[in-house]
Amino acid sequence: MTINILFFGACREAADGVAEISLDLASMSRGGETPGNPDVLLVWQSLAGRYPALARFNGNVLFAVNEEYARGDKLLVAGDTLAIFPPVSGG
Amino acid sequence: MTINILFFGACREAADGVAEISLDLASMSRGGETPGNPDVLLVWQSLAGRYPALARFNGNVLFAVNEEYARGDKLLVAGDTLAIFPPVSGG
Amino acid sequence: MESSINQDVFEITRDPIDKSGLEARILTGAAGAIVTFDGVVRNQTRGRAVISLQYEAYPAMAVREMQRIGDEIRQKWPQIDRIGIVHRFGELQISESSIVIVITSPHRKAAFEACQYAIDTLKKTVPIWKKEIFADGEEWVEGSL
Amino acid sequence: MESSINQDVFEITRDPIDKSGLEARILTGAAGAIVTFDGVVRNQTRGRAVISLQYEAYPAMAVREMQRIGDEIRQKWPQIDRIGIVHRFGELQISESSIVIVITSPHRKAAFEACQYAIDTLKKTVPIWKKEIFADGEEWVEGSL
Repeated sequence: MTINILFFGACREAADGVAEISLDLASMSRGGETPGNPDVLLVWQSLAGRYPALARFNGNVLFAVNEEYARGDKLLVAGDTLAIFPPVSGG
Repeated sequence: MTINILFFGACREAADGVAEISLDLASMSRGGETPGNPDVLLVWQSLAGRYPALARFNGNVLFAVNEEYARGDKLLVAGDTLAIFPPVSGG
Repeated sequence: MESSINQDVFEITRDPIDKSGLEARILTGAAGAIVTFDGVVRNQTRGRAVISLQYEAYPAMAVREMQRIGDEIRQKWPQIDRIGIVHRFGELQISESSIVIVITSPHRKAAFEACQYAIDTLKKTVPIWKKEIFADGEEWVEGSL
Repeated sequence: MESSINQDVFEITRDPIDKSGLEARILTGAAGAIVTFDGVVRNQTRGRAVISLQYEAYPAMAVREMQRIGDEIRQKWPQIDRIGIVHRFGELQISESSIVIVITSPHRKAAFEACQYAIDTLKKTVPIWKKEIFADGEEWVEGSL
Protein backbone atom coordinates (compact mmCIF):
# COMPACT_ATOMS: atom_id res chain seq x y z
CA MET A 1 0.00 0.00 0.00
CA THR A 2 1.90 2.95 -1.35
CA ILE A 3 1.18 6.66 -1.50
CA ASN A 4 2.92 9.43 -3.33
CA ILE A 5 4.32 12.42 -1.43
CA LEU A 6 5.02 15.84 -2.97
CA PHE A 7 6.92 18.64 -1.22
CA PHE A 8 6.79 22.26 -2.36
CA GLY A 9 8.55 25.50 -1.55
CA ALA A 10 10.38 25.77 1.72
CA CYS A 11 9.09 22.31 2.72
CA ARG A 12 10.81 20.81 -0.31
CA GLU A 13 14.05 22.45 0.72
CA ALA A 14 13.58 21.23 4.30
CA ALA A 15 13.06 17.68 2.95
CA ASP A 16 16.61 17.70 1.65
CA GLY A 17 15.36 19.03 -1.69
CA VAL A 18 13.17 15.99 -2.35
CA ALA A 19 10.26 17.00 -4.58
CA GLU A 20 8.53 13.61 -4.71
CA ILE A 21 8.80 10.25 -2.96
CA SER A 22 6.78 7.07 -2.75
CA LEU A 23 5.99 5.89 0.74
CA ASP A 24 4.93 2.40 1.78
CA LEU A 25 2.16 2.84 4.30
CA ALA A 26 3.13 -0.43 5.97
CA SER A 27 6.11 1.45 7.37
CA MET A 28 3.70 3.76 9.18
CA SER A 29 2.62 1.30 11.88
CA ARG A 30 2.65 2.73 15.36
CA GLY A 31 4.61 0.44 17.69
CA GLY A 32 3.51 -3.15 17.21
CA GLU A 33 -0.09 -2.41 16.16
CA THR A 34 -1.40 -3.57 12.85
CA PRO A 35 -2.25 -0.23 11.34
CA GLY A 36 -5.47 0.67 9.66
CA ASN A 37 -5.27 3.41 7.06
CA PRO A 38 -3.00 6.14 8.42
CA ASP A 39 -4.18 9.73 8.48
CA VAL A 40 -2.32 12.71 7.04
CA LEU A 41 -0.94 13.72 10.42
CA LEU A 42 0.64 10.33 11.02
CA VAL A 43 2.38 10.48 7.66
CA TRP A 44 3.50 14.05 8.37
CA GLN A 45 4.98 13.02 11.72
CA SER A 46 6.79 10.14 10.11
CA LEU A 47 8.24 12.44 7.44
CA ALA A 48 9.24 15.05 10.01
CA GLY A 49 11.18 12.26 11.70
CA ARG A 50 12.86 11.32 8.45
CA TYR A 51 13.68 14.96 7.51
CA PRO A 52 14.34 16.79 10.79
CA ALA A 53 14.34 20.26 9.14
CA LEU A 54 10.65 19.71 8.34
CA ALA A 55 9.76 19.74 12.02
CA ARG A 56 9.94 23.53 12.22
CA PHE A 57 6.85 23.66 9.96
CA ASN A 58 4.75 21.92 12.62
CA GLY A 59 1.51 23.88 12.92
CA ASN A 60 2.43 26.03 9.91
CA VAL A 61 2.07 23.53 7.10
CA LEU A 62 -0.70 22.77 4.61
CA PHE A 63 -1.73 19.42 3.18
CA ALA A 64 -3.51 18.45 0.00
CA VAL A 65 -4.71 14.97 -0.92
CA ASN A 66 -5.23 14.39 -4.63
CA GLU A 67 -5.04 18.15 -5.29
CA GLU A 68 -7.64 19.09 -2.68
CA TYR A 69 -6.82 20.76 0.62
CA ALA A 70 -7.05 18.21 3.45
CA ARG A 71 -6.93 18.26 7.23
CA GLY A 72 -4.63 16.20 9.43
CA ASP A 73 -7.32 13.63 10.18
CA LYS A 74 -7.95 12.78 6.53
CA LEU A 75 -7.39 9.03 6.02
CA LEU A 76 -5.09 7.97 3.19
CA VAL A 77 -5.57 5.05 0.85
CA ALA A 78 -3.23 3.35 -1.59
CA GLY A 79 -2.51 5.48 -4.63
CA ASP A 80 -3.26 8.80 -2.93
CA THR A 81 -1.03 11.77 -3.59
CA LEU A 82 -0.28 13.78 -0.47
CA ALA A 83 1.20 17.24 -1.05
CA ILE A 84 2.94 19.04 1.81
CA PHE A 85 3.71 22.74 1.63
CA PRO A 86 3.94 25.97 3.59
CA PRO A 87 1.24 28.67 3.47
CA VAL A 88 1.03 29.88 -0.10
CA SER A 89 2.64 33.13 -1.20
CA GLY A 90 1.79 33.46 -4.89
CA GLY A 91 0.33 36.42 -6.68
CA MET B 1 -16.27 93.57 -26.13
CA THR B 2 -16.53 90.10 -27.58
CA ILE B 3 -16.62 86.62 -26.07
CA ASN B 4 -16.37 83.23 -27.69
CA ILE B 5 -19.16 80.67 -27.23
CA LEU B 6 -18.75 76.90 -27.64
CA PHE B 7 -21.62 74.41 -27.74
CA PHE B 8 -21.16 70.68 -27.21
CA GLY B 9 -23.23 67.53 -27.47
CA ALA B 10 -26.98 67.86 -27.43
CA CYS B 11 -26.63 71.62 -26.79
CA ARG B 12 -24.73 72.02 -30.03
CA GLU B 13 -27.50 70.24 -31.89
CA ALA B 14 -30.09 72.40 -30.14
CA ALA B 15 -28.15 75.50 -31.23
CA ASP B 16 -28.85 74.62 -34.85
CA GLY B 17 -25.60 72.66 -34.98
CA VAL B 18 -23.46 75.71 -34.25
CA ALA B 19 -20.25 74.61 -32.55
CA GLU B 20 -18.73 78.06 -32.01
CA ILE B 21 -19.83 81.69 -32.29
CA SER B 22 -18.48 85.07 -31.28
CA LEU B 23 -20.85 87.24 -29.31
CA ASP B 24 -20.66 91.00 -28.82
CA LEU B 25 -21.43 91.65 -25.18
CA ALA B 26 -22.83 95.08 -26.07
CA SER B 27 -25.84 93.23 -27.44
CA MET B 28 -26.48 91.88 -23.95
CA SER B 29 -27.79 95.12 -22.38
CA ARG B 30 -30.96 94.68 -20.36
CA GLY B 31 -33.58 97.18 -21.45
CA GLY B 32 -32.09 100.69 -21.69
CA GLU B 33 -29.49 100.22 -18.95
CA THR B 34 -25.83 100.60 -19.68
CA PRO B 35 -24.64 97.11 -18.93
CA GLY B 36 -21.73 96.22 -16.74
CA ASN B 37 -20.09 92.91 -17.48
CA PRO B 38 -22.80 90.32 -18.08
CA ASP B 39 -22.79 87.10 -16.14
CA VAL B 40 -23.00 83.61 -17.60
CA LEU B 41 -26.71 83.31 -16.95
CA LEU B 42 -27.52 86.47 -18.89
CA VAL B 43 -25.59 85.18 -21.88
CA TRP B 44 -27.29 81.82 -21.57
CA GLN B 45 -30.73 83.47 -21.54
CA SER B 46 -29.85 85.51 -24.57
CA LEU B 47 -28.68 82.41 -26.44
CA ALA B 48 -31.77 80.45 -25.42
CA GLY B 49 -33.75 83.27 -27.01
CA ARG B 50 -31.74 83.05 -30.18
CA TYR B 51 -31.91 79.22 -30.37
CA PRO B 52 -35.29 78.22 -28.93
CA ALA B 53 -34.42 74.50 -28.80
CA LEU B 54 -31.78 75.35 -26.19
CA ALA B 55 -34.44 76.44 -23.71
CA ARG B 56 -35.27 72.84 -22.80
CA PHE B 57 -31.81 72.58 -21.18
CA ASN B 58 -32.73 75.25 -18.64
CA GLY B 59 -31.62 73.94 -15.24
CA ASN B 60 -29.89 70.98 -16.86
CA VAL B 61 -26.93 72.66 -18.50
CA LEU B 62 -23.32 73.13 -17.50
CA PHE B 63 -21.05 76.11 -18.15
CA ALA B 64 -17.31 76.46 -18.36
CA VAL B 65 -15.39 79.70 -18.69
CA ASN B 66 -11.90 79.36 -20.12
CA GLU B 67 -12.00 75.59 -19.60
CA GLU B 68 -13.04 75.75 -15.94
CA TYR B 69 -16.50 74.91 -14.68
CA ALA B 70 -18.38 78.13 -13.84
CA ARG B 71 -21.66 79.04 -12.17
CA GLY B 72 -24.37 81.24 -13.64
CA ASP B 73 -23.24 84.29 -11.67
CA LYS B 74 -19.71 84.23 -13.05
CA LEU B 75 -18.98 87.59 -14.73
CA LEU B 76 -17.60 87.52 -18.25
CA VAL B 77 -14.92 89.75 -19.68
CA ALA B 78 -13.80 90.39 -23.23
CA GLY B 79 -11.91 87.48 -24.71
CA ASP B 80 -13.48 84.86 -22.43
CA THR B 81 -14.51 81.50 -23.86
CA LEU B 82 -17.84 80.29 -22.54
CA ALA B 83 -18.64 76.64 -23.15
CA ILE B 84 -22.22 75.42 -22.86
CA PHE B 85 -23.03 71.72 -22.63
CA PRO B 86 -25.32 69.11 -21.08
CA PRO B 87 -24.25 66.93 -18.14
CA VAL B 88 -21.30 64.86 -19.29
CA SER B 89 -21.67 61.21 -20.32
CA GLY B 90 -18.16 60.06 -21.20
CA GLY B 91 -16.38 56.95 -20.03
CA MET C 1 7.00 61.81 -26.83
CA GLU C 2 10.15 60.89 -24.94
CA SER C 3 9.38 63.40 -22.24
CA SER C 4 6.31 61.43 -21.28
CA ILE C 5 8.19 58.27 -20.39
CA ASN C 6 7.50 57.37 -16.79
CA GLN C 7 5.27 60.37 -16.21
CA ASP C 8 1.56 60.50 -15.67
CA VAL C 9 -0.46 60.52 -18.89
CA PHE C 10 -3.69 62.43 -19.55
CA GLU C 11 -4.77 62.40 -23.16
CA ILE C 12 -7.69 62.33 -25.50
CA THR C 13 -7.32 60.85 -28.94
CA ARG C 14 -9.27 60.07 -32.08
CA ASP C 15 -7.15 56.95 -32.68
CA PRO C 16 -7.60 53.52 -31.09
CA ILE C 17 -6.13 53.53 -27.58
CA ASP C 18 -2.82 51.70 -27.26
CA LYS C 19 -3.49 50.06 -23.90
CA SER C 20 -0.28 48.00 -23.69
CA GLY C 21 1.71 51.03 -24.76
CA LEU C 22 0.08 53.16 -22.09
CA GLU C 23 0.86 50.58 -19.41
CA ALA C 24 4.45 50.36 -20.60
CA ARG C 25 4.83 54.15 -20.62
CA ILE C 26 3.95 54.50 -16.95
CA LEU C 27 5.49 51.32 -15.54
CA THR C 28 8.46 51.79 -13.23
CA GLY C 29 10.42 49.34 -11.10
CA ALA C 30 8.66 50.67 -8.00
CA ALA C 31 5.32 49.21 -9.14
CA GLY C 32 4.07 45.90 -7.81
CA ALA C 33 0.48 46.27 -9.01
CA ILE C 34 -1.04 47.55 -12.22
CA VAL C 35 -4.81 47.99 -12.17
CA THR C 36 -6.41 48.82 -15.50
CA PHE C 37 -9.95 49.84 -16.29
CA ASP C 38 -10.91 49.54 -19.94
CA GLY C 39 -14.35 50.74 -20.95
CA VAL C 40 -15.52 49.11 -24.17
CA VAL C 41 -18.58 49.58 -26.35
CA ARG C 42 -21.33 47.10 -25.41
CA ASN C 43 -23.47 45.49 -28.06
CA GLN C 44 -26.74 46.53 -26.39
CA THR C 45 -28.25 48.96 -23.95
CA ARG C 46 -31.51 48.36 -22.12
CA GLY C 47 -32.10 45.44 -24.49
CA ARG C 48 -31.72 47.52 -27.64
CA ALA C 49 -28.95 46.52 -30.07
CA VAL C 50 -26.23 49.17 -30.38
CA ILE C 51 -24.45 49.69 -33.71
CA SER C 52 -21.78 52.07 -32.47
CA LEU C 53 -21.12 54.92 -30.05
CA GLN C 54 -20.27 58.44 -31.15
CA TYR C 55 -18.11 60.32 -28.62
CA GLU C 56 -17.74 64.09 -28.67
CA ALA C 57 -15.19 65.89 -26.49
CA TYR C 58 -14.18 69.37 -25.40
CA PRO C 59 -10.54 68.41 -25.80
CA ALA C 60 -8.57 71.05 -23.91
CA MET C 61 -10.94 71.10 -20.95
CA ALA C 62 -11.21 67.30 -20.92
CA VAL C 63 -7.46 67.00 -20.46
CA ARG C 64 -7.52 69.64 -17.68
CA GLU C 65 -10.26 67.73 -15.86
CA MET C 66 -8.33 64.47 -16.21
CA GLN C 67 -5.30 66.19 -14.69
CA ARG C 68 -7.49 67.37 -11.86
CA ILE C 69 -8.52 63.77 -11.20
CA GLY C 70 -4.84 62.88 -11.17
CA ASP C 71 -4.17 65.59 -8.58
CA GLU C 72 -7.00 64.33 -6.42
CA ILE C 73 -5.71 60.77 -6.61
CA ARG C 74 -2.25 61.85 -5.51
CA GLN C 75 -3.77 63.63 -2.52
CA LYS C 76 -5.96 60.69 -1.51
CA TRP C 77 -3.46 57.91 -2.27
CA PRO C 78 0.05 59.38 -2.01
CA GLN C 79 1.56 55.91 -2.39
CA ILE C 80 0.36 55.66 -6.02
CA ASP C 81 3.26 55.40 -8.45
CA ARG C 82 1.83 56.51 -11.84
CA ILE C 83 -1.51 57.42 -13.42
CA GLY C 84 -2.49 57.04 -17.06
CA ILE C 85 -5.86 58.15 -18.44
CA VAL C 86 -6.65 58.15 -22.17
CA HIS C 87 -10.13 58.83 -23.56
CA ARG C 88 -10.97 58.28 -27.19
CA PHE C 89 -13.54 60.25 -29.20
CA GLY C 90 -15.15 59.84 -32.61
CA GLU C 91 -17.15 56.81 -33.70
CA LEU C 92 -16.42 53.55 -31.89
CA GLN C 93 -17.53 50.06 -32.84
CA ILE C 94 -18.59 47.21 -30.51
CA SER C 95 -15.74 46.07 -28.21
CA GLU C 96 -13.58 49.11 -29.00
CA SER C 97 -12.17 50.95 -25.99
CA SER C 98 -13.47 54.43 -25.23
CA ILE C 99 -11.53 54.93 -22.00
CA VAL C 100 -8.48 53.29 -20.48
CA ILE C 101 -7.30 54.13 -16.96
CA VAL C 102 -4.11 52.59 -15.62
CA ILE C 103 -2.90 52.98 -12.04
CA THR C 104 0.39 51.58 -10.80
CA SER C 105 1.46 51.38 -7.18
CA PRO C 106 3.68 49.33 -4.90
CA HIS C 107 0.65 47.48 -3.49
CA ARG C 108 -2.68 46.64 -5.04
CA LYS C 109 -5.26 48.08 -2.66
CA ALA C 110 -4.51 51.72 -3.43
CA ALA C 111 -4.34 50.97 -7.15
CA PHE C 112 -7.81 49.38 -7.15
CA GLU C 113 -9.30 52.21 -5.12
CA ALA C 114 -7.70 54.95 -7.20
CA CYS C 115 -8.71 53.31 -10.47
CA GLN C 116 -12.35 53.10 -9.39
CA TYR C 117 -12.24 56.67 -8.13
CA ALA C 118 -10.82 57.82 -11.46
CA ILE C 119 -13.54 56.28 -13.62
CA ASP C 120 -16.34 57.25 -11.22
CA THR C 121 -15.13 60.86 -11.19
CA LEU C 122 -14.36 61.04 -14.90
CA LYS C 123 -17.93 60.09 -15.69
CA LYS C 124 -19.13 63.09 -13.66
CA THR C 125 -16.61 65.79 -14.53
CA VAL C 126 -14.75 65.26 -17.81
CA PRO C 127 -16.52 67.09 -20.68
CA ILE C 128 -17.19 64.24 -23.07
CA TRP C 129 -20.58 63.13 -24.38
CA LYS C 130 -21.72 60.00 -26.11
CA LYS C 131 -24.51 59.24 -28.50
CA GLU C 132 -25.82 55.73 -29.03
CA ILE C 133 -26.29 54.76 -32.67
CA PHE C 134 -29.07 52.21 -33.17
CA ALA C 135 -30.24 50.53 -36.35
CA ASP C 136 -33.28 52.80 -36.37
CA GLY C 137 -32.07 56.04 -34.84
CA GLU C 138 -29.65 57.66 -32.42
CA GLU C 139 -29.83 59.10 -28.94
CA TRP C 140 -27.58 61.17 -26.69
CA VAL C 141 -26.85 59.39 -23.43
CA GLU C 142 -28.17 61.59 -20.64
CA GLY C 143 -25.62 62.43 -17.99
CA SER C 144 -26.85 63.61 -14.61
CA LEU C 145 -25.95 66.77 -12.72
CA MET D 1 -6.53 26.46 -28.42
CA GLU D 2 -9.56 27.33 -30.45
CA SER D 3 -11.85 25.77 -27.90
CA SER D 4 -10.81 28.39 -25.37
CA ILE D 5 -12.05 31.35 -27.36
CA ASN D 6 -14.64 33.26 -25.35
CA GLN D 7 -14.41 30.90 -22.41
CA ASP D 8 -13.01 31.48 -18.96
CA VAL D 9 -9.25 30.93 -18.73
CA PHE D 10 -7.35 29.42 -15.79
CA GLU D 11 -3.73 28.67 -16.54
CA ILE D 12 -0.26 28.58 -15.18
CA THR D 13 2.70 29.05 -17.47
CA ARG D 14 6.45 29.27 -17.45
CA ASP D 15 6.36 31.76 -20.34
CA PRO D 16 5.76 35.52 -20.13
CA ILE D 17 2.04 36.20 -19.75
CA ASP D 18 0.35 37.52 -22.89
CA LYS D 19 -1.90 40.06 -21.20
CA SER D 20 -3.39 41.59 -24.34
CA GLY D 21 -3.96 38.14 -25.74
CA LEU D 22 -5.73 37.04 -22.56
CA GLU D 23 -8.00 40.08 -22.67
CA ALA D 24 -8.79 39.45 -26.31
CA ARG D 25 -9.55 35.76 -25.66
CA ILE D 26 -12.26 36.53 -23.14
CA LEU D 27 -13.75 39.69 -24.62
CA THR D 28 -17.29 39.39 -25.95
CA GLY D 29 -19.72 41.99 -27.26
CA ALA D 30 -21.65 41.79 -23.99
CA ALA D 31 -18.77 43.38 -22.07
CA GLY D 32 -18.76 47.08 -21.25
CA ALA D 33 -15.97 46.95 -18.66
CA ILE D 34 -12.67 45.12 -18.52
CA VAL D 35 -10.86 45.28 -15.19
CA THR D 36 -7.36 43.85 -15.16
CA PHE D 37 -5.03 43.22 -12.25
CA ASP D 38 -1.41 42.70 -13.19
CA GLY D 39 1.03 41.80 -10.44
CA VAL D 40 4.59 42.72 -11.39
CA VAL D 41 7.94 42.19 -9.67
CA ARG D 42 8.90 45.21 -7.56
CA ASN D 43 12.47 46.40 -7.39
CA GLN D 44 12.57 46.33 -3.59
CA THR D 45 10.89 44.88 -0.54
CA ARG D 46 11.11 46.41 2.92
CA GLY D 47 13.84 48.68 1.56
CA ARG D 48 16.01 45.80 0.32
CA ALA D 49 16.81 45.71 -3.41
CA VAL D 50 15.30 42.69 -5.16
CA ILE D 51 17.13 41.07 -8.08
CA SER D 52 14.37 38.69 -9.14
CA LEU D 53 11.55 36.51 -7.83
CA GLN D 54 11.52 32.74 -8.13
CA TYR D 55 7.99 31.28 -8.31
CA GLU D 56 7.27 27.63 -7.65
CA ALA D 57 3.86 26.08 -8.33
CA TYR D 58 1.90 22.90 -7.76
CA PRO D 59 0.54 23.16 -11.28
CA ALA D 60 -2.47 20.83 -11.38
CA MET D 61 -3.78 21.91 -8.00
CA ALA D 62 -3.09 25.58 -8.75
CA VAL D 63 -5.35 25.42 -11.78
CA ARG D 64 -8.06 23.64 -9.76
CA GLU D 65 -7.93 26.34 -7.09
CA MET D 66 -8.13 29.05 -9.76
CA GLN D 67 -11.22 27.35 -11.18
CA ARG D 68 -12.68 27.29 -7.68
CA ILE D 69 -12.17 31.06 -7.46
CA GLY D 70 -13.93 31.36 -10.81
CA ASP D 71 -16.89 29.35 -9.47
CA GLU D 72 -17.09 31.54 -6.39
CA ILE D 73 -17.03 34.69 -8.53
CA ARG D 74 -19.90 33.43 -10.66
CA GLN D 75 -21.92 32.75 -7.53
CA LYS D 76 -21.22 36.13 -5.98
CA TRP D 77 -21.44 38.21 -9.17
CA PRO D 78 -23.66 36.35 -11.64
CA GLN D 79 -23.58 39.33 -14.00
CA ILE D 80 -19.86 38.78 -14.73
CA ASP D 81 -19.23 37.96 -18.39
CA ARG D 82 -15.80 36.25 -18.46
CA ILE D 83 -12.91 35.46 -16.11
CA GLY D 84 -9.26 35.02 -17.06
CA ILE D 85 -6.54 34.11 -14.55
CA VAL D 86 -2.98 33.27 -15.60
CA HIS D 87 -0.14 32.80 -13.12
CA ARG D 88 3.46 32.50 -14.22
CA PHE D 89 6.16 30.51 -12.47
CA GLY D 90 9.93 30.25 -12.77
CA GLU D 91 12.34 33.16 -12.37
CA LEU D 92 10.92 36.63 -13.02
CA GLN D 93 12.81 39.88 -13.42
CA ILE D 94 11.82 43.35 -12.20
CA SER D 95 8.59 44.59 -13.84
CA GLU D 96 7.69 41.18 -15.26
CA SER D 97 4.14 39.98 -14.57
CA SER D 98 3.63 37.06 -12.21
CA ILE D 99 -0.16 37.13 -12.23
CA VAL D 100 -2.76 38.61 -14.54
CA ILE D 101 -6.46 38.55 -13.70
CA VAL D 102 -8.99 39.89 -16.19
CA ILE D 103 -12.70 40.26 -15.45
CA THR D 104 -15.21 41.43 -18.04
CA SER D 105 -18.79 42.41 -17.32
CA PRO D 106 -21.54 44.61 -18.70
CA HIS D 107 -20.90 47.21 -15.96
CA ARG D 108 -17.79 48.12 -14.07
CA LYS D 109 -18.70 47.76 -10.41
CA ALA D 110 -18.97 43.96 -10.44
CA ALA D 111 -15.80 43.68 -12.50
CA PHE D 112 -13.80 45.73 -9.97
CA GLU D 113 -15.18 43.78 -7.03
CA ALA D 114 -14.64 40.38 -8.63
CA CYS D 115 -11.11 41.25 -9.71
CA GLN D 116 -10.16 42.29 -6.18
CA TYR D 117 -11.81 39.19 -4.77
CA ALA D 118 -9.88 37.02 -7.21
CA ILE D 119 -6.45 38.34 -6.31
CA ASP D 120 -7.19 38.47 -2.56
CA THR D 121 -8.39 34.85 -2.63
CA LEU D 122 -5.67 33.59 -4.96
CA LYS D 123 -3.03 34.83 -2.53
CA LYS D 124 -4.58 32.69 0.20
CA THR D 125 -5.54 29.50 -1.62
CA VAL D 126 -3.62 28.87 -4.85
CA PRO D 127 -0.57 26.66 -4.21
CA ILE D 128 2.22 28.85 -5.49
CA TRP D 129 5.22 30.10 -3.52
CA LYS D 130 7.76 32.79 -4.16
CA LYS D 131 11.30 33.34 -3.10
CA GLU D 132 12.95 36.72 -3.17
CA ILE D 133 16.42 36.78 -4.69
CA PHE D 134 18.64 39.51 -3.26
CA ALA D 135 22.19 40.46 -4.18
CA ASP D 136 23.41 38.75 -1.02
CA GLY D 137 21.01 35.90 -0.48
CA GLU D 138 17.49 34.60 -0.97
CA GLU D 139 14.41 34.16 1.17
CA TRP D 140 11.05 32.44 0.84
CA VAL D 141 8.18 34.86 1.26
CA GLU D 142 6.14 33.71 4.24
CA GLY D 143 2.48 33.19 3.54
CA SER D 144 0.08 33.15 6.46
CA LEU D 145 -2.46 30.52 7.40
